[in-house]
Amino acid sequence: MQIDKVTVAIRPRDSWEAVDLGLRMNQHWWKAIYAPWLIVTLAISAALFYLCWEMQMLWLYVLLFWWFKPLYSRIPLYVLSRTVFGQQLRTLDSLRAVPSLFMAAPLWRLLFMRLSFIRSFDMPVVLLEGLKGKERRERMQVLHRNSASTAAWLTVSFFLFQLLVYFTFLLLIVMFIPQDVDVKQSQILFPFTADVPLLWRISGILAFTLSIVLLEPYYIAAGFALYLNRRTLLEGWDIEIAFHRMIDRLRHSGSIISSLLLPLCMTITIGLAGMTASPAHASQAAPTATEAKQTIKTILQSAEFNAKEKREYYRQKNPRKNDKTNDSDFLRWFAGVGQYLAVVFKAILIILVIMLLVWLGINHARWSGWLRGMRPAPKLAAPTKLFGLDIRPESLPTDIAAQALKLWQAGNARQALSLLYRGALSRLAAHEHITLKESYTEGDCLRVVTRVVSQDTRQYFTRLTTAWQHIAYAKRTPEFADGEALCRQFAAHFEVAT
Amino acid sequence: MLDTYREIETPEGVELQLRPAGPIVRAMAWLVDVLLRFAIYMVAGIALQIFGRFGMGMLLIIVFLLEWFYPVLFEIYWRGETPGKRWLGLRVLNDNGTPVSWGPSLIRNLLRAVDFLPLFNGFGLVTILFNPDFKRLGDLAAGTVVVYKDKETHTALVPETDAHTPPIALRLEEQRAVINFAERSQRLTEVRAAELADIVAPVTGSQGFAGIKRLYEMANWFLGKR
Amino acid sequence: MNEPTQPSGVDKSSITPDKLAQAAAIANRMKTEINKAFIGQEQVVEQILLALFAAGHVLIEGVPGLGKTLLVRALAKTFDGSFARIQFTPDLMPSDVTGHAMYDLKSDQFRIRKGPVFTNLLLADEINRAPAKTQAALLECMQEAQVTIEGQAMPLPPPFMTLATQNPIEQEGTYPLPEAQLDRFLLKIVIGYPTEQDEKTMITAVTSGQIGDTLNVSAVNAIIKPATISTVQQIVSSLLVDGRVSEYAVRIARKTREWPGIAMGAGPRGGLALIRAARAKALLAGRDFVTPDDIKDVALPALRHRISLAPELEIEGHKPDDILGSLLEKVEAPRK
Amino acid sequence: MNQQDFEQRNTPVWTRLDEMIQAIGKRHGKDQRDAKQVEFPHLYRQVCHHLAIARERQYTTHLIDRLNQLMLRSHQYLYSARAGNFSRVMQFIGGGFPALIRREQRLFWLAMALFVLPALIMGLSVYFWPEMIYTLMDSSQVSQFDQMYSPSSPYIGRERGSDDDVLMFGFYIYNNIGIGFRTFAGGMLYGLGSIFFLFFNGLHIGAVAGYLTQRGYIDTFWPFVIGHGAFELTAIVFAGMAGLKLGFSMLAPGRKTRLTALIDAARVSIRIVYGVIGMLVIAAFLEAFWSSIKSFSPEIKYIVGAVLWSMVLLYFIFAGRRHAD
Repeated sequence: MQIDKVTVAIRPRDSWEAVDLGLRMNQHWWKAIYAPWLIVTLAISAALFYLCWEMQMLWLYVLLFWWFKPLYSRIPLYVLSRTVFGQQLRTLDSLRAVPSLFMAAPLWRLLFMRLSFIRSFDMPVVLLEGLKGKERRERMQVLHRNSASTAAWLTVSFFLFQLLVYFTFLLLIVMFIPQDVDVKQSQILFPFTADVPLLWRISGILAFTLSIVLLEPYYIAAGFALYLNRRTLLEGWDIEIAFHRMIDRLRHSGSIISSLLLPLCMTITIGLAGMTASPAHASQAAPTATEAKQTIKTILQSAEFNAKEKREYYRQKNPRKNDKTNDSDFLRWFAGVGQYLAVVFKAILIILVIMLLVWLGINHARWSGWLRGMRPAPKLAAPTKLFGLDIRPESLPTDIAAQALKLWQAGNARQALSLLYRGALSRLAAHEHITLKESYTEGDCLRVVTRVVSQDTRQYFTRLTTAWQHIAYAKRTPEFADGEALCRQFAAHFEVAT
Repeated sequence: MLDTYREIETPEGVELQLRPAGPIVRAMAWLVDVLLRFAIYMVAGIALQIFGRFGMGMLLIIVFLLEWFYPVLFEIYWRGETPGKRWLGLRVLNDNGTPVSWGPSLIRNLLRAVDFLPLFNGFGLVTILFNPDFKRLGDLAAGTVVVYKDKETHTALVPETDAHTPPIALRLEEQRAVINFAERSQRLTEVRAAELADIVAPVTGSQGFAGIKRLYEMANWFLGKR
Repeated sequence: MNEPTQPSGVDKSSITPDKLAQAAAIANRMKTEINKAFIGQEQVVEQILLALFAAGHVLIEGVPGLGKTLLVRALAKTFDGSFARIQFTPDLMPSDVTGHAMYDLKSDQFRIRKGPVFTNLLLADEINRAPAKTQAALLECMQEAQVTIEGQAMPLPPPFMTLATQNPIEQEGTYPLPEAQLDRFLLKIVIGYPTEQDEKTMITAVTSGQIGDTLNVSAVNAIIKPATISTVQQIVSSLLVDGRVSEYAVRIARKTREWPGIAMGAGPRGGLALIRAARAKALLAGRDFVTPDDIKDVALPALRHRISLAPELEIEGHKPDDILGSLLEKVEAPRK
Repeated sequence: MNQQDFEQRNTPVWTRLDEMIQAIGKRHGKDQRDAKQVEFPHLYRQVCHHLAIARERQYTTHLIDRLNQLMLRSHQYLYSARAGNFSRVMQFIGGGFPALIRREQRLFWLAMALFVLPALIMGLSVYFWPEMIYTLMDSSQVSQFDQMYSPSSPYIGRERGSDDDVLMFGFYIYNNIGIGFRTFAGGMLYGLGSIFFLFFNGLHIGAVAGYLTQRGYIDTFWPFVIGHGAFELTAIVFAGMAGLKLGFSMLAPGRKTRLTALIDAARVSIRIVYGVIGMLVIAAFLEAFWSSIKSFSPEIKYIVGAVLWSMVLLYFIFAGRRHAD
């Protein structure tokens, strides 16, 4: 387990961000964590339940399952401490480790640890570093220095979360229970006493167990992440990783002569077999240059390292007191004012509404336009020309269809079709707000148009395009009847809004 | 590398790193907002009580507006912060890193009604715990994310020494590591600092405390003191 | 897209509507047949057929393993044509392609030994691996449709079409074709990876009842004789092109020369290629005249190998297709 | 160019941008038009460019960090929310809203059915079997309704004070719009919440109407509800419809991922909700200040009610017919 193989991003973080990272770890490795966790906790839960059931004391189950939580929460911690350092754990491996995990710390500590407010943060120290007695106390002191308060808040938060998730589950389960079960109001949320109907008691126990099973690994992971972060801060893990990477890169690119290399396989072992004392204690590099050390000392004594941080915050000096007046006449007077204000308020509201209506009346023209669906101002100016065809509405006769029919009947087929095609595009550009570019060929137009118009119009426009293409590029006139039909049907598709 | 960062590229091709905020801070921010609103109701209630029924009517309107629109208006006009979020250094952003806009803000705050079920944000909490970006249902539907605000730039506090050119060109992240070291070494134990400096002895060419000093000099150089 | 329309009214060209309809039917059946074997690349198949009917040659680009050989074999089978494949290597000599004269001791005579180029479809694999001389020999065959050995000109059997492939990935140790030579190809076709669904279909089609990955073209039916292809080619070349349509093609080609992102634009052959390919496209659509749409549709394959991008665009990873796409957006479609 | 030259040359740009950000920031976003002016985006893009150069040339981390921070901060302002402009709001009211409802017709009819059918069935059954009402309410609630609408009750026939009106206005705003919002939000539970609210509200309204009609309180009840009902009932159906849209997007996301389908659906639904808010405010206004007036005869109330209903219907059927979006 080398620190280089760490699979989470190591960097000094704010405490809460570290907690978030922990939650993220639990989400990410949920399979590896929850598989052994579920097997063990559910087995224990079943055994406890059976025991308490036999003893006719179901409430005891709640207490015991909660009390022994620190014991089985060693499983997620174990899994995490391996996975974070790149070791792949199978469920079976984790399960095999369970007995030794349970033995790892004396049981009496449970009683003591149970009430600790920073349980999840201390657990890694106790279980993974394997220090004892005074050494451990000192170590904990160092670690606690600026993480303990977050760790405590973490515990409080998770206690509340636990409660919340328990209620959530309980209410979800209870939804499926027939309503006529007689439960007192006071017992709805904590249905563990003997006078509650059995179904409710069991739902309560189920919700309670599930909430613990779901949340405890999150809590443990958060504490573990907090612990990692603290050590990162204390020992500069991120710097170490970056330095190792730098040297690796340089060595591969041949920038440094390998004979210069010192043995670089610094590893940090962290595991149950006993944590080698943290690298900070493993002093091997004797000070080589006392002079350099002196320099550093002087530097560190210089001003910028003794700068004190100044934080400003506001704090209430003298809580203001509400001066209460208990004059009933005074109050009555206010009530009268209230009456008066209500009239004013109501009047203002009504006047506003009337003004709105008047405004609408005045701007009647704009409104009716909107209501009929014409935009007050189109976002883009409609294109005026399309492959040389003038499609501005002004350039077209008002009654396109009639004009085209006249041309067609006069034998002016090309002009007739051109007029129809132009007219159709012009209407589409103006009303459907499609953008037609100069570079569009007939096929492009067809594609754009089919997206916005109805099935019927699409068919019509396809026919029109084909006819237009024939006359434009093959000088071939469609059958007389077809052309006439095109002219006559034009109105039905494009003359709706004028 | 597992991280809480969420990376986003802006249209200008620059990467943004968002740091989604987890359930605990968000719960605290929510609580602050709730308490604040509650305080307002109390004050308004007492003040309006004397106006009788008119006062009650006004109070109801105030309660309605605050319950539903307090977060929306703050998020829009304070660029993603409500008082609670500001207190805890959080802010709401659209998924693409831009400040939350009207539609999404309204969506996420109306859907709070579902997150709140069945009791005090139960559904919201469970969703947050399952979502990698710590989003509640409202955030999912609105396409928003609650993140930690970026801290103000801090100028690196590196021990003043002579600057010294590094013997080899180092990459950006490597330069950062050196500067980080220089900044933080005084908070590490001396032995540990020397240990870290020894790792890069092939670059600095010296060991132990001399190595530390060389790293300081390099850091100064990287910081532009040339 | 345009619906196939029956030409009506007076026909000024020599082809009768009947013949045209037949030719279009043949073309489309060939398309269907090839698609049976070469799954999921309908666009590629269509472009190859365009080139075939326009009597042009194609340059194919695509990473290995996308079934180029299969495609060519399927195509050959549809018209019962012959097929040959040459793997171009650095030591390939011109005579290995064209053939050479050989002294026959028995008959005391020179005998001409015909090279692999004497075929209907020639697949020239990784053409950029052969030295320039060999490439030139092939290109000459393509251009002239005949081979000269020992001063004796020998025509290649019609139809003759070359499908040269270029491997886009490795460029080391290759002799890229110079721009002037690339110009000889009517179209450049890019074969991409098939979609997931198509890939699945392809794999089932290949693996069912087949041992190994021998190319399976048994599903493809022969529809016509090689001679018919020549007839269709003739019909295609006589399709009507309105003056304004050809102007449009010319406008596109000219625009490539002044477009800012293009270092070298298409030569006069570019405009011609557009029209040739567009004619074939019109045939596939069952039309006897060319519309601006046909031109636009074939613009990418017909032009993408005829332009070279400005170096800075190339560095930024732009593709000729992107540039041509935005260029087409700016060229006005025919007027009036 | 070495770093010092680079910094020297570009520092004016950076300080200018920094100043602009601070100037905008001080106004707390009330007026961000400055940010949309030409200069700001231009400066911003320039800094992005500088940042890219600084990274490329491996300038010092300090400089890169500084530029990065500057860029991040201006990014927030440049892409900040635009205040909804007046003409867009007007366009929405003028045609966008009804067009939107019509585009989502199928959902509308579904929500409508979920609301109206229970109301009708419950209404009729209570009308014929009055005791059915006790399946929904207990006797104290029922007698409350009795009291409120009984022609013999002391409340009827007496004009209400303005302060009562304001109180009720506040209550309707608080209660009814809240119900509308919850009906929408319930859609997030795969549509179940919306269905529940629609169904339950339908039952309840149907039961009350059926019961009061059966008791013969026709002239006190119907004139009261007819006016604001036009807005209130339709708005509840719309809210349910917006919720159902959310629900459907999760049940049948089509070719999108469930999440993108949800986000897309939410964008549309929220526009419906805008309309719902507007309608419920109108409804609350009418209910508090018009419906409660006792001095008009029921006939006038019915006529006004009919006018309001037809206005609503015509608006949603015809307004913005050819609206593009």
